[in-house]
Amino acid sequence: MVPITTLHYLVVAAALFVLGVIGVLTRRNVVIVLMSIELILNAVNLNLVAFSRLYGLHGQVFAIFVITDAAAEAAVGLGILIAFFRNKETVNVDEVDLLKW
Amino acid sequence: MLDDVTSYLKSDTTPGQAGNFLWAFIYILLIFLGLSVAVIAMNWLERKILAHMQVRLGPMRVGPHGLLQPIADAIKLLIKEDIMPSESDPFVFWTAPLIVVLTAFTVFIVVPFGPTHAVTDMNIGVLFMLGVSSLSVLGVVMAGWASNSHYPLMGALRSSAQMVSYEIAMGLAVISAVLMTSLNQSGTGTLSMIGIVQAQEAQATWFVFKFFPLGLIAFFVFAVAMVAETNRAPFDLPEAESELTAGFHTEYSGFRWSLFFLAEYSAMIAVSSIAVTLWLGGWLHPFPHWLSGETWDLVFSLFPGLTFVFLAGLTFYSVARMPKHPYFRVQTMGLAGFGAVLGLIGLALFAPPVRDRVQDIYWFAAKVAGFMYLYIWYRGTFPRYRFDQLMTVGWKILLPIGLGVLIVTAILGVVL
Amino acid sequence: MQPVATTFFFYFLAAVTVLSGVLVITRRNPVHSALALILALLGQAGLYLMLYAPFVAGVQIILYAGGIMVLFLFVIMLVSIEKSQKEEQFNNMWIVGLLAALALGALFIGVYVKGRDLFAGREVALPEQSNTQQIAILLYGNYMFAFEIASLLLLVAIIGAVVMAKKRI
Amino acid sequence: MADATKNVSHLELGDTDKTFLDSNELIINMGPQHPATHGVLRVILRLDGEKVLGTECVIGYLHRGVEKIAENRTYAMFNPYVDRMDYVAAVSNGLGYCEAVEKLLNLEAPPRANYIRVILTELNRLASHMLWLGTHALDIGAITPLFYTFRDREEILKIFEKYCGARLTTHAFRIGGCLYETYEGFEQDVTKFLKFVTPKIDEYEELLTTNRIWVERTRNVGMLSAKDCIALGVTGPVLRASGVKWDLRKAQPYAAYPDFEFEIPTGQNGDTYDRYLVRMQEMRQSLRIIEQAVGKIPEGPIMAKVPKVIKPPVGEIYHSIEAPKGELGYFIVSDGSTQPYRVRVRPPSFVNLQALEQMVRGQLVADVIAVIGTLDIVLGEVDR
Repeated sequence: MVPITTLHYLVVAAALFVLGVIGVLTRRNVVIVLMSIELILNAVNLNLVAFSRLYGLHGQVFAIFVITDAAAEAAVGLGILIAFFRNKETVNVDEVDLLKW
Repeated sequence: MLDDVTSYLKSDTTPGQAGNFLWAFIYILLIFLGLSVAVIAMNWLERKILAHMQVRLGPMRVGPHGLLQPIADAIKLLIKEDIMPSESDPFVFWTAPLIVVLTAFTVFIVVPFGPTHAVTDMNIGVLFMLGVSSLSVLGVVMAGWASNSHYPLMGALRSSAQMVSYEIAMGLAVISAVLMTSLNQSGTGTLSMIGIVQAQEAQATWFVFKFFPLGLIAFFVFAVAMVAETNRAPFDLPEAESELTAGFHTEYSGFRWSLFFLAEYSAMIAVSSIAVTLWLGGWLHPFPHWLSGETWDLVFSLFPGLTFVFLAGLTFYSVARMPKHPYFRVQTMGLAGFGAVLGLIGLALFAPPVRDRVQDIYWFAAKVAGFMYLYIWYRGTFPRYRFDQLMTVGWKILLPIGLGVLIVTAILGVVL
Repeated sequence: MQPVATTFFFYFLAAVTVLSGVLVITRRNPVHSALALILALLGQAGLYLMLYAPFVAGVQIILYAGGIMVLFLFVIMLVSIEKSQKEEQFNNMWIVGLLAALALGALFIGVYVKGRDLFAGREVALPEQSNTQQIAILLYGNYMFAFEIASLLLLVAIIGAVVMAKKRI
Repeated sequence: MADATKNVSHLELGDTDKTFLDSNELIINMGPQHPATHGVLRVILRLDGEKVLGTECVIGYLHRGVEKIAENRTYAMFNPYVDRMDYVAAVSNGLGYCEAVEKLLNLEAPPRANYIRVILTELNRLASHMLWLGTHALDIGAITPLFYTFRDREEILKIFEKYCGARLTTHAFRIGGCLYETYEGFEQDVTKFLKFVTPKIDEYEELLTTNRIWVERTRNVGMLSAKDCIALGVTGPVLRASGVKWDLRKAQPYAAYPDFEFEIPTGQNGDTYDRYLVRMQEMRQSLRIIEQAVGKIPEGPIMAKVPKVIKPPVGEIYHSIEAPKGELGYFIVSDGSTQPYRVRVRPPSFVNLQALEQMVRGQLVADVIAVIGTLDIVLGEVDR
């Protein structure tokens, strides 16, 4: 069997990234769009951790920072979502077409 | 195959570390069985102890002194109709109890019952335990949401808020214990469960008594937070029966409900194991450094056998006190048989090869049992907190205390 | 600990992760999506473990699966999902989005095919036993400033989330 | 989840027909099958998260038409029915009714009967308060007091059983006095019980009074000012806990109460904790009354001269006594026949329950439970 190399992990990460991008670009539900963004961030993380096997632990440290970022993003994003839902009673991104109301 | 069996028995690592699949599997089975037995025993003991605290007898009918009651309950739960609310989300409703029970059991992979008695020893053991046990929130939230009913929803919201906020205090207390492992030496701190106990052995003190009273305070914070984490009295708001009927599992019945029950008790055992490992010296017997030497080792290794023989004696005393009416003949015989089994186990535990291997597990289990008794005791004596008070306790009392202990521990660790 | 059956576990975890990822973006019910995402995250934590990054794996479980996803579930429970479930799930330009994403995927494939040899055989064995210590040293040494900024970012995020979600401040 | 509100729109609790998050309102049906509503009370709660915006009590699940039944029964025949109203304090109910009819007939029970009445009524007050304490503590989450109080209440019920053969719905008194003479050893039994129960009350207090969680759960919960109490007609321990020194046993003495010394415990804040303390004190005062009464039960007849057929003169009468839960009044209109023309009962629980809305608005769900417990309602009495 082929030994598992870094490339294998990169392919998985790329697949996740593409899935995330598809989710962001095609879905209308904000919650699922936010989840797709999480997928993208995770793909990046996987890349970073995979590369840390080549270049030392810095990648893992970066992954931790990315997770921190993801937490902040989720909190603010979901906060915006709740505010939006309260005003519009919908969770469709298509309806978010005003900067102010 | 045979090689696998013997090689582990002689080794001094856990089967997971040695890559010994066979023994790892055996340990998983043993833990699963042991947990199930422990939960059944805990069920009976809780009802009995609580009953005696409340001047009543508790289960007395099914088997002598109600010993078969948990089994009768289990059978009842298994053959009970499994109701699923028609408006519920079937998939989520179905998976929620599975998630809860899986997380509750998975945690036990890293619990060290002895220096070699664990499925594996991860070097992120504590982190793994906290992380996996935090996953059970998901199951609770899903159960509450999928039931599509108000009481479960409120129970789930309360429960998740409570578990997420107490996790922080818990984490801080855990970190201060982890910091203690690396003191007096440079950079040898560890997150491994076995490593933590070994550090206590090496530093000749349980971490409760380390930097007195810092260790004690951290232990106290953890002991409070762990009760809240497992949703037990006085923090049992998510399933407060006088307010929310049964909280997030109101709509569950039969087998699925029993999964929640199983998960609750295994989670109690799991957090108690963390507490025992981090602060109470894990598998070490009391005062491992004052009372060392061959004589003391012998004395302590006799404890498991003595306990079982004592229990057998207690059982035979009960047999003697059974009413002499023919109606009770079967019960008396059953109780005597139970006592005989306990006595035999006790005698087997006196055998030298067995007692050396079992001793670690015995001390660990004994300490955990102490915590289990505390849980029951709390339930018997405390009223229930209100939700805002619960949050106050979590965020305004435990969190600052935990932070303070953490900081002081870190400073002391550098200074000393 | 020497890894056992690496190949099998890699393919298994990769399959779990990617399939769950597919489920995330195709499910109608956001709760099911969230559950799939949790599964993907757990699979990824397994992949981290295989990459000798136990600490990141632990953080992934405790923060992502146990923290962020609970937040997601919370919000999904608060917003009405029944209405959104009945609506059209994909936006008008979904075909464009899909094509763009696929083009991106093709780009990745191209790059990887071309640079395949760059990676092979260069893996260094990382010290797994002291992984946590190493990360801590980096985090509180080299990346001290970034660490502080991250904490500040979290503080801002807390305030932002409160401001956004609270009805009356 | 959001559509869960759509099923309850007929309740007309304001405009709730919005999405769950936008209106932030959640309607919860507490009861009639709920462990903490003390029977079949149904409270519809309008919630904002955990905060109570409003309540609506739906009562009547236990309505048996007691007042209507009275119109088709003779005065003596109706007597047992009143026991079924507040079944926890059946003796007090009987006392109130018997005294009301006696007043209507213009006769008085002999002193010995009055003493027996006082002893039994006070025992019943103890029993009622014990049951209240147990269930109240259970609602707040302390399970153990329930078993302690039930253990001790059992002794009271045993005395009742020995005296009149019934434990709960005793029908102990008759119009004009008592039917039964005290049994052999009645006084010893009561004295023994007093000795037994005094330390037990200390035990309850030990479990709860200084318990931090108990104090936090009850202090400043369900506040009711004296003014509100009077405006709402609230009586009994709830009124006294708000600082109003009003006890019918002192204010309008009946039976043998003028002969005894006792105090009216009052609170200051009118919160749940004060009500708890007041009731605990009342239990001790009851013991004091029983202690005084039991030593000096006068000799003599136990029944006044009551005609075989009770035919009160035309007229109306209102008589009220201090039942364990508050002022229990009977308004009886007689048309001169053997049956009352109308009997109207003023049940303390029913009137006290009115205060629920006032007490829980703006508080949390858990407080609703505490407040229902502290009001000490018995649904048999609320619905009649």
